[in-house]
Amino acid sequence: MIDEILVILSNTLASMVPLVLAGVGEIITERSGVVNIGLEGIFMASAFTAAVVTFYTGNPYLGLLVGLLVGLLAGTLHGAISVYLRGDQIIAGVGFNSLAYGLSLLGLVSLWHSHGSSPPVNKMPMLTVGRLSIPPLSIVAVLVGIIAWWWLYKTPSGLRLRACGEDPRAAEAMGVNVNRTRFYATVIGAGLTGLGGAYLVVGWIGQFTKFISAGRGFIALANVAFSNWNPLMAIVGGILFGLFDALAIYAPIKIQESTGRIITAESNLFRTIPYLATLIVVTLIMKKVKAPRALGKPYIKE
Amino acid sequence: MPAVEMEGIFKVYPDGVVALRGVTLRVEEGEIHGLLGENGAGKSTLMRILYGEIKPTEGRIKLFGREVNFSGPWDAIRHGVGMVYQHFTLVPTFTVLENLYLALLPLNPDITPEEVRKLAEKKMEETGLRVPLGEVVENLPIGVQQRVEIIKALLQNAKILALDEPTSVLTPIEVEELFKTLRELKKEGITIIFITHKLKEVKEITDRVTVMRRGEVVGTVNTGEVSEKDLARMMVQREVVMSLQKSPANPGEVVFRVENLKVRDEAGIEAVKGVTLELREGEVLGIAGVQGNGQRELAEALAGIRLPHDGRIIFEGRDVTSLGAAERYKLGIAYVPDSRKVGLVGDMKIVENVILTNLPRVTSSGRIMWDAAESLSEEVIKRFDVVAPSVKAPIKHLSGGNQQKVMVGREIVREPKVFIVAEPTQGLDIGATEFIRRTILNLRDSGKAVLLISTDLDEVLQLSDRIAVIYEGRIMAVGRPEEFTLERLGLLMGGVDA
Amino acid sequence: MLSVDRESILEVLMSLIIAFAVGTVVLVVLGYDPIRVYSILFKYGYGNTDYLLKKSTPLLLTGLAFSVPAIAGVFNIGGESQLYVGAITALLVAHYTGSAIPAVIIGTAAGALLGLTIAALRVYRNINEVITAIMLNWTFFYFIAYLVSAKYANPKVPHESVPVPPGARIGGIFFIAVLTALTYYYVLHFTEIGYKMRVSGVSPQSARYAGFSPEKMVLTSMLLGGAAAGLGGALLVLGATYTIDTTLSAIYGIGFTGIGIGLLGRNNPVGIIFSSLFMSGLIIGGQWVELKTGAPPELADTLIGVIVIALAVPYAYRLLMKKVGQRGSAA
Amino acid sequence: IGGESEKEKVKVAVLFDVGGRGDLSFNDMAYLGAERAKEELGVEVEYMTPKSSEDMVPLLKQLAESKEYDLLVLIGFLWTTPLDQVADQYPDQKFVLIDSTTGKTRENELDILFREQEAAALIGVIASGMAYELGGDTIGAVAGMDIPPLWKFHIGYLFGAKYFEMKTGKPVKMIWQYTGTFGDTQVGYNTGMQLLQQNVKVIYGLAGLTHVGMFDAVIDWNEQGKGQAFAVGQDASQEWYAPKYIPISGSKRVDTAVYDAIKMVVDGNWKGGIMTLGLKENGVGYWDLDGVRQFAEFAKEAGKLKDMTPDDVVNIVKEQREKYIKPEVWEIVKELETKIKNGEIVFKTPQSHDEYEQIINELQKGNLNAALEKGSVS
Ligand SMILES: Nc1ncnc2c1ncn2[C@@H]1O[C@H](COP(=O)(O)OP(=O)(O)OP(=O)(O)O)[C@@H](O)[C@H]1O
Ligand SMILES: Nc1ncnc2c1ncn2[C@@H]1O[C@H](COP(=O)(O)OP(=O)(O)OP(=O)(O)O)[C@@H](O)[C@H]1O
Ligand SMILES: [Mg+2]
Ligand SMILES: [Mg+2]
Repeated sequence: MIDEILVILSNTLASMVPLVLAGVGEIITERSGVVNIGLEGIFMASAFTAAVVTFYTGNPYLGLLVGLLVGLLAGTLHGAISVYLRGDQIIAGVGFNSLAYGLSLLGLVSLWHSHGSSPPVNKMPMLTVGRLSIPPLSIVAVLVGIIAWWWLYKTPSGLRLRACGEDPRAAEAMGVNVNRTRFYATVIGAGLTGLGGAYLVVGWIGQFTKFISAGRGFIALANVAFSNWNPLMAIVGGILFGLFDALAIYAPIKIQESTGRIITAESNLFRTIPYLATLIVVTLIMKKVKAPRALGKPYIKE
Repeated sequence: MPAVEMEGIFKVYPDGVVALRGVTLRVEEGEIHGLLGENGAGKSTLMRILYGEIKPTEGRIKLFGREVNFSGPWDAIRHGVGMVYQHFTLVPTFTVLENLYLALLPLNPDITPEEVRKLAEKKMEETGLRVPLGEVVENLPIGVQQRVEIIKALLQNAKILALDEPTSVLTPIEVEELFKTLRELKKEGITIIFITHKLKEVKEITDRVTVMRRGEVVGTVNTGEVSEKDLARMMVQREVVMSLQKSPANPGEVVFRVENLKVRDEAGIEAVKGVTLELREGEVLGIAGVQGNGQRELAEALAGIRLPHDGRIIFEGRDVTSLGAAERYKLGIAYVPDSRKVGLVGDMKIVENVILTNLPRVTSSGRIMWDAAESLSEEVIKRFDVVAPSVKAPIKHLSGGNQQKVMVGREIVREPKVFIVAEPTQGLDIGATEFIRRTILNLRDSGKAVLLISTDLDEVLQLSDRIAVIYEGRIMAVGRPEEFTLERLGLLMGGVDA
Repeated sequence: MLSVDRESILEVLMSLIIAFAVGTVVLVVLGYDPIRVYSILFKYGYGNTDYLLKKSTPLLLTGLAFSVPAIAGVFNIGGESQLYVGAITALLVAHYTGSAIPAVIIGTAAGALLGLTIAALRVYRNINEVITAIMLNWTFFYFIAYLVSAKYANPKVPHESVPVPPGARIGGIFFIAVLTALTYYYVLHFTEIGYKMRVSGVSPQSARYAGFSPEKMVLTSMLLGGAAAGLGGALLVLGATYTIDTTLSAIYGIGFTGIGIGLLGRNNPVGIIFSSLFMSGLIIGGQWVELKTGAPPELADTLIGVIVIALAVPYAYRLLMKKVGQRGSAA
Repeated sequence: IGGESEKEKVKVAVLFDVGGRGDLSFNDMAYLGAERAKEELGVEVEYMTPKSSEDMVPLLKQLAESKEYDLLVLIGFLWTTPLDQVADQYPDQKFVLIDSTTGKTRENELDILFREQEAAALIGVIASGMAYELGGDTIGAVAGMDIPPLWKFHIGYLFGAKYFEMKTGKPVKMIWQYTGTFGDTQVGYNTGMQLLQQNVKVIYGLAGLTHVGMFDAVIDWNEQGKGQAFAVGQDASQEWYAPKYIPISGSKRVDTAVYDAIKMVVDGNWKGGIMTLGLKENGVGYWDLDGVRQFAEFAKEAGKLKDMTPDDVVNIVKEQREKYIKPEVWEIVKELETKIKNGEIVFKTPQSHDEYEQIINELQKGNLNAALEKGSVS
């Protein structure tokens, strides 16, 4: 029994990392007033580059770093479009998802003549605490969440960043360079998402595949709303979803193991568990929505 | 040495509006310099340039003899320029303290919120301008928010302080306090630029005044050497009637009665605590009071936007307490809110704004008849002298005065029986002010009932046939204008029985 | 009132030109012959009218499903599941009644109901529509996969649902979609309810002042949006696929693509007719680019991505034109 | 011969499943077959991946109308109904449908099916044997979606396990998990972990890219010292991915099917109809060491084998097989194989989901004959 719980826990932690990293990253971005729905695309691009680098260097940490860099780069693109070029942030995000998917796959084909997956690459070793295996990045993700919270709510620069998302005109009048702040918030947010993308490869399954993000970018986006734009709650959201996800896998296996019952089409019903359960939890806990007021609106000075 | 020299300033907004055409402004160190002009004259634009928020298309700025080229407001702040905007620049969801902290950071990156609290408390002590530091700004009345703005600028150690229409939402007592503060600051050598539409204030507080018109400077004069009339003439280039001719009231039946009305605000706090009022045909009932004493909640409850939790509203003998706004509008109640942000949809066309409260007139079985809507808008434009390129122009491209005319006009063309209007002339120049006031009196003369809610005491005294003073959601006194002196009004508005 | 916005059409054209120019650069960098790729893309993408119109139909409708709520201030990322439920209910109704009309009606209603549910959760329970929609998308995906494989499988073709009976199959689905778009355009710009939705979207406080409830408009817009997606699902099964396979490949992804289409159409129903055709052509053509050039199918995704991003920044082009104009006049 | 061979080259279009290439199994195998045909038969091959099943009918029509292609190769069961809709309209266009059938016999249509049960049954026996060698009694499978080809795998695999049980008297437990996806590697990983935690010793991968994640789980499980467990691949030889932990893969020769179909056109001996490939035809089975070497070489060429040579892969696999698949198990395998090849026993192919579940339930109870259309085992 204990061992079962440990595996569920370890699966939970494994699933939670990208949702928390990207969720927290997106919270930072959105708190400054910019929406980036291109998380799925950032996952793809950074996962791919992380796989490439790790494959050729054998060093998963280098892969992680490159994933982070690619995330930052993606953020630079999105930041430039949405902040300086005043582009439509949603369109840009939708486009980026497609572009990143396409480019990663083209890269995959030209490097490994494969249309689906990279070769296996080295992974970061798991931490083991007793019989529990923990992906080291799960600790990082939790820390990132806490630090982000501290930054946004307890430091001057966090206050400034939030001011840009609430009322950019007022922020500007109080000496905040709105465009620059938003730009950097977008870059940092995307960087964290990139870290999450790299984790998918070097921290989790040890290879890149063409469906590696599998909708997780959107779940991370939902996690932002779940958290009510609070990084601490995003940690909770990521863990909850990860737990439900782990349970959805565990339940049918356990039922089959213990009762001998065969589960076929009903497996689809089990797959709905994480989504429905999350929705129910939200319904129970949500009170007042605290979305940034100026979210998604370009700031035009004159 | 002049503190501010702005020379040959041109400003063309991105959409091609030429706001300033070669303005030269010279403000001496340590003086209070008035800036006067009609709506759209370019005063705010000039100040935004001084504050580095926007860049001039052409022209030079010198502060204390040194040429400056601000990269943004923070740059201006560092150079000792402080600004109190007409539309507040506070982050509405932050607390007062957070806002002040944010404002002080560019000057001293190492400052802590605790230090800001101490500084603020000291400053409040010195100036008598009190603000609640722990409150979230958007929950504060506009008057208090303005005080926060002033405190903020003072805390930023501004050597040059520009105030864009700072008095429009303050009580006479507060205005006096502000003036005292300004004089105090002047003594300390701070240079003040003061924008207002109120000539009286110009006369009272400024040393010199620059008058602007259509993006150009008409002239700069020593305040002591000119009369209010002279200033008005400079400003609009024509004779102005300085006082309204008002015929005696001829009140008829009671059309609107409010009994023991209790209303809560957004936060669930009781903002109107049992108001009883009667309104007759052919009279103007003025409600005087400091912003945030329940006026908005009262007005919204009367209009049906907000449901009271106690009390009754009777219109023409019928209990309308439970009716929504749309239904009440249909019955003949009209309401002009105190904020154009609420009353108008900036991104929409003029015609789309005109029909906002006139939908029943321009729809038939759910369909909008745009022809009817357009001719209704033309009517508003014509009757109220709105300067607009076409009814299809976005309303945000109109000047504030013209926007206000649309907002008032579209209610009047409906010929309402009860006209509730809040702050009808806030921020309007004298021409527009005069026009709107005239309109209100005409309405009264045609037998309509008008409920005027205003923080501008001159306005209340000038227009009302009866005055009610509101304080913390209660009516302190009701009476004819003659029964109130400015002083008594001030005391009542401050909650002192007099 | 039917004012065709000249400037925004010009803007879109300009964006398109730049988009394809950027696309050309990308193709060259990746080592493909842009002329060949583009000529295949256009020849095949827009050459088969019948196919193009069919492909555009559900995309047009999910575009509306995104845009109509967007106008009222709701971010409907749930077109995906709204289309699913429209498809499955229409399919089942057609299967049991053998006729198309009730199937269309009920499919549309199912989508509308789901849209309404998302809106209701936002209005009455304060739950952000993004989270509800994303969670419901997956919930319905798996639920319908369950229904199709376990409850309503075709006994003859086990990997498919029961088919739409021949009597309930319909043609001309694109015209139904266009009609819907025009109706929505009419509703938005010529009716009271549409006007109220538009006001609520930009300024809920003005709506409240004018005496109508912006919350109701949120509900209404999601009802209309959901209905469009539901109709999209219904038309897709009744007019194109006649069945849903157990992998849901026929219905998956259309809602997401609809978001881009709605935005590219500048949230204008008439614009969306064009953007859906445009995008469908790219998608169709992309398949042929793979066939004819041997490029990986993802080349088309890359190109679509570049084009969409380039369409996101009309302001940049205005800036550019202005700069160019200035330099021209200075010289 | 000159005149004949100078004739225009045979041109073929291979139309993949919606998922397209990259699944390391089904679609990629089809590609291999077509590429071999290109090389060996000198045909021209073009590829296309439809975006959704909605695109299939119009694409088929347009391709057929173009008259450009001598053969259209349709990969995967999603093409079944679209093909059924258009085949009669283009009597001159040849179609080959891989892994499904329209149920109709047409002159211009060849349907090629596989008897996956036969391969899965052998894998079931082998997996059971390995599970005992690894000190357990439970085998498992990470399956993709609940679709007909997987039903057949399920039946065969369970049959194999029960057959092993019958022959050796050692009870075998089997846990079959549908993940609902062929593309989510992480779900595969987590599913793998959960199965391993339930003491599953050998996991059969039947979920495309999803089960590649399961491979990683198995690798981690072993390397983190949590226990010893193996994975089994399917379709292509996937041993190279982790030869130490994937000692064997089931085969499904989509490549041969595609190749053979093209060859029929090239050789001019095309014949429409329905064809099923099983152990006897070498259409399914398990990969021998030659196959393992071949795929290891492909991997090497693509730069996927980093520190190993194909020889290393083969050697490790060989060693592992020797160590964990005991001769007595091979005996059972061979025996079963013979019975199947002789046609002594023939598996049922379920025609509906209900029938599928029914067969599985019977098998679970130990009624092996419930899976058989013909013959019986005892
Ligand atoms: N952001 C802007 N874009 C375009 N035009 C603008 C903008 N802001 C102001 N204008 C125009 O510039 C002119 C000057 O406006 P400004 O706000 O400076 O006037 P003002 O003197 O402050 O008026 P008021 O007395 O009403 O405050 C007006 O014609 C106005 O319409
Ligand atoms: N995009 C725009 N194009 C043209 N004019 C604009 C634009 N945005 C704002 N304006 C005008 O700029 C002026 C300044 O804006 P502001 O909001 O300060 O109004 P205002 O005229 O000063 O009125 P008030 O005194 O009531 O604030 C207004 O006259 C407004 O109509
Ligand atoms: Mg102004
Ligand atoms: Mg003004």
